[in-house]
Amino acid sequence: MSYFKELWDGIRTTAQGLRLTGGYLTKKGVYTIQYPEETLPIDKVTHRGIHEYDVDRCISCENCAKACPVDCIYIESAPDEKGKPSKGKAAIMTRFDIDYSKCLFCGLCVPPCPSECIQLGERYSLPGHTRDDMVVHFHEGGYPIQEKTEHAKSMIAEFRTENLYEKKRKERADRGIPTLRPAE
Amino acid sequence: MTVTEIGALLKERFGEKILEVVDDERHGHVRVAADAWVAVATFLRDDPRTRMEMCHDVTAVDWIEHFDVVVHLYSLAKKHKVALKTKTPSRDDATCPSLTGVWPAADWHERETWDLMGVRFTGHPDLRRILLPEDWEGHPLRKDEGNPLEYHGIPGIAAIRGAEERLREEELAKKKQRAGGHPGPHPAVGSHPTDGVTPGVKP
Amino acid sequence: MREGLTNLLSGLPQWLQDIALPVLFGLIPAVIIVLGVVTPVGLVGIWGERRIAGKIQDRVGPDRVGISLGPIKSRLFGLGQSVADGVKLLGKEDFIPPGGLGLMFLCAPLVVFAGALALFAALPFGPALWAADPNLGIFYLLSVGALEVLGVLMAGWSSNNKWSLLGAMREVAQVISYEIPMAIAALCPVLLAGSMKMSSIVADQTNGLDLWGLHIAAPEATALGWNLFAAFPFNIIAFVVFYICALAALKRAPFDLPECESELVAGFLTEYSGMRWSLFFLGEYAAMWAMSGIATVLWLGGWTGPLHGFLAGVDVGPIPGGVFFGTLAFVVKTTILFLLMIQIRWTLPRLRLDQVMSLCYKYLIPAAMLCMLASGAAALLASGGAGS
Amino acid sequence: MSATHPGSGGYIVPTRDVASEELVLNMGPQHPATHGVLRVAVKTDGEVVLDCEPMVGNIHRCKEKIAENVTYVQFMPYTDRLDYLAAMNNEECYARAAEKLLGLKLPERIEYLRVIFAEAGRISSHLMSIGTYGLDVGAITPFLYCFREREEANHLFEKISGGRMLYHYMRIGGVARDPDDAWIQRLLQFLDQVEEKMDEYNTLMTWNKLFQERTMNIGVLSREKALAFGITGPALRASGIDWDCRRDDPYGIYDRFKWEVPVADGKHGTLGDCWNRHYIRALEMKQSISIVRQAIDKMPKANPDELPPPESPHKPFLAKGVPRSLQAPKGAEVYVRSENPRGELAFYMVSDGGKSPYRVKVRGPSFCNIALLPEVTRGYLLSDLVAIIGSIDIVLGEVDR
Repeated sequence: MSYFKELWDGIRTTAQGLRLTGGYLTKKGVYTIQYPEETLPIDKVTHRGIHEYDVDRCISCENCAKACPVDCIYIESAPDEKGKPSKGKAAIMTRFDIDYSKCLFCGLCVPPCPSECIQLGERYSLPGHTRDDMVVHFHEGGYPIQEKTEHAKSMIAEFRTENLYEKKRKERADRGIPTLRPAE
Repeated sequence: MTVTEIGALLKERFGEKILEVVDDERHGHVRVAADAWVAVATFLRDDPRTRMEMCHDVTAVDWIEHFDVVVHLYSLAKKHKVALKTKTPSRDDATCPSLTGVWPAADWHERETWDLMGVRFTGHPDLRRILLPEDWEGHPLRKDEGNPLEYHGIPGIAAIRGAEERLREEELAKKKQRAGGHPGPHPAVGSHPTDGVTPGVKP
Repeated sequence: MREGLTNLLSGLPQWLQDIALPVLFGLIPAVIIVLGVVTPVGLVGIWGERRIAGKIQDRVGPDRVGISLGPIKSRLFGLGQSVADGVKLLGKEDFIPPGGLGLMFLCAPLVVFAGALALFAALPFGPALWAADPNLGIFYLLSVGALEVLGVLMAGWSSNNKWSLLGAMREVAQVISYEIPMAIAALCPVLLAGSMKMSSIVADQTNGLDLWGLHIAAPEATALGWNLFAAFPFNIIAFVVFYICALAALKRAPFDLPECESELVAGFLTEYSGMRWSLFFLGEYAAMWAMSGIATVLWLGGWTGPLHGFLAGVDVGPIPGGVFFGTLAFVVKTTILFLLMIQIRWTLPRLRLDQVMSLCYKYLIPAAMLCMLASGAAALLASGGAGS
Repeated sequence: MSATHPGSGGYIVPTRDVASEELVLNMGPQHPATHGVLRVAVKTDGEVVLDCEPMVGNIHRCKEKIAENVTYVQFMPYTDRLDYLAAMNNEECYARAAEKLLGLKLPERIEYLRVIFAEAGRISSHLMSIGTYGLDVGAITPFLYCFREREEANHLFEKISGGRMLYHYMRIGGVARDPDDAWIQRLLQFLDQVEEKMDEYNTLMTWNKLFQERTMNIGVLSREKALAFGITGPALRASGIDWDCRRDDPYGIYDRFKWEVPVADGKHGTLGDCWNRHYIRALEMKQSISIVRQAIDKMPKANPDELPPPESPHKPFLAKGVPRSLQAPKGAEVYVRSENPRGELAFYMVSDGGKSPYRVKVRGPSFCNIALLPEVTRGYLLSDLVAIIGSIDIVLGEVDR
């Protein structure tokens, strides 16, 4: 008897499966999206993509590099009058590299930044042919930062009133540090 | 049963072989002399009051002069837990009796501990490396184990770090040159531009 | 045209004429028809499979590659995908595994493809629209269909790869077993028609319904005369048995053990790349369609049926309506069976080798035998009822 | 002449008079059915598996060594990469281990968020394992259906944490971000969707006769063996052992919810076979949905005294009084386990009073579960080996660490 029961079970469940897939065959529309034409929305606040960094606002405190679990942030700043690396508002960054072949995109570098000049952005595509292509030289401009917080906005206003942006750009040009960032 | 009760039970049965009972809120454990290691484990498994059926984990901690072998036991029937600890005789003589005869589950855990920590489990039927390749030298989780410079032509992290840094500095120098800034190679790069950047070369 | 050519050739010596005439009027048109059908069927079949798989799985499937000729730009629902894939595969390295049997390895896909190709030779697409209609049509089709096994065994054996070998062994075990119920099931319509000739089997299905000695005159348009309903319900079972066997013989899921990707990497295909790999696929899809066609001829009335029955008199341009709508009916029915094969693949999990075997020997062979007996009895009753 | 192989699944292995050789197959590390980079050396006689040995360690990434060199906070993103299909659960376990070691106490809302995210992570992980199991036995379509639902989970997690797979959402003493009501609504919708669509997987897989033929009575793991080999998770419950450490050794606030632990009863197939392991996962998803719903109902609003809102969207949502630089007392050690989708994950952490742990041992459930592969596969067919590996459901990131 189990012979026929198994046979019947096989036929029944197969028919059920075919009905289910047949339902999808006649269903209108599909779940997936067509990638280059459509993209999924990205949450501006939470998305953890490639960093956005403001080279002028950076005070070279190295908090982000210390917080990084994989040590993928390399920071150097130009020496001040005393010959020590400049810190604080007047710091001139000569190097701010992030090695994306190491980066975990964990976001631990963002909270410790006192000037909120680094954050994880919306970009996620960084193709390249060599490992060196994975290193982004943020001090040469990098990606412009989107101000997400009031604190950052007020800091930018402060920088503008003190004309620090202009000053720093000029100084970097004097020191021969390339700046790819377009003038505002 | 709490760890204290289990400790009392064990003390009653094994006497001075039970060295210490710690009923800490964080990690309750019983320290056992190495020669009673298997006997205590078997007792804990078979005694109807304890019935530790499950050997959850076997591992070791490197305390420089010796290793602590730690076993975490659970009883599903009695819903209690205990950790057993024992010392290896010394750092050089890092041996401990194997528990594979008591719980087959200990097999892979002990192999892993041998592989990464270098604790030799006597009586283990098949003590081979498990996570690392067969021809690896050293036991990387020991505190004195450094980073290897090379393995079959693959540069170790120590070798890469030096090379990477130099590569980057060299590139920076090139960029500066392009921008018309500081001409000449970076002092760290040396006379020849490819010095020390070949992978696998020890710095 | 034929006369003109014959006159043209009449100047030649007689022996040359004896060779040239059959080649000109028999072989060449046959090859053109067969090649002109097989390759598009394979290409469209592959595209169709992917589109249907996409639809079933709630995604799009290939829909990009179309035509872009100057002002004409169309995606054509991605119909160009197969062609684009073919071009890509042509450019791939033709890898021959070291240590394998090179010549055998190279020939295996050709054998498989030739087997599929030969199936089309005796497939009646429409009234008088066939390359050949041998007296032993069914016998020929079933024998040629089994050629594929040889190619797969060659591929597996010559690949010098354990996965390939296992895949080939599975194929041989499976396909040879399934030949038995398939042939027995195919005997049911043969018994009913009293002939192995494909055209006779089709013609037999326009005669109305014989129901256990009771003859019901049914016009062609009702499709009641199909063998499917003869000896009710045994020929329906025979049809299902044949269809399942066809799935197994074509190593389609759920019987795709020889190439099952989750167990044997790719089975006998593991070492193949480029055009040779795609030949296997072209052959598989062509054979799928041909097998569906055989099932259509045997049970679903071939080119007869509602479409042909209603519209036989309506000519379409120079083509007589009987031929046009007959062919259309055949193609539609065959394609529906073909699509069902695809849908089954994307619905069911794969069987295990011993289960494939037990399905064959425990279920399909008894069922096929029962159907054959019933069909024979029905045929006997029908002939007795007719008083002949 | 024929004999049944000892411990076989009933297949008859002929003992031949002719000379024959056993075939050694090297399955993996790039084999489609090994779920990553597992390598299994299989000794077969024809298609019957005589013996096999899993060889692990192909993606050993020195996680435990790294843990000794980074701070407690910095190790959190690494735990994502252990069982990368259930990153939330790993984080949750590590966060609890670290909190216990450091002696931190959590506010109510954080506890509820932990439960919500861990259970949502379990649903997401089980969707993956059910789908890939279909792939293993040749049913391709349920895999894509499961991925469709998992995609919704990915969107949810991306919205709140920024990552689609490696979330880094749990933080020591809190979480990365407090979900708002709109997010909670979306989560509830996701639960409804999963509950509705689960019928589809069951139609195509669980109750399908062919699927049952492939998985029932295959790879039978007896109660005794399951206990002796330290098997945990769905595989243990499929062997008929009523044990779930969320219920029997409750951590967090799991004792506040009412749910049933699904245990195989042997009504279908054999106790401890592949089908039961698969089915337990499907049932567990239902229970997780119920737990998430209860947790959402009961979750209190954040009390600003103990859980101040973060100053900026960049800052994590931490309990008050969590120090910026974490240091555990000297000599403190903890062993914390949690019920992960694949079994019990445990962290054994020892502190020497420094900023980074002195020793971290990760007890990955997959590591213990895969160890029994030779025991359950002997005597079955090669096809069954694939089905068994799939039903044990391993993630190599956790095996190799």
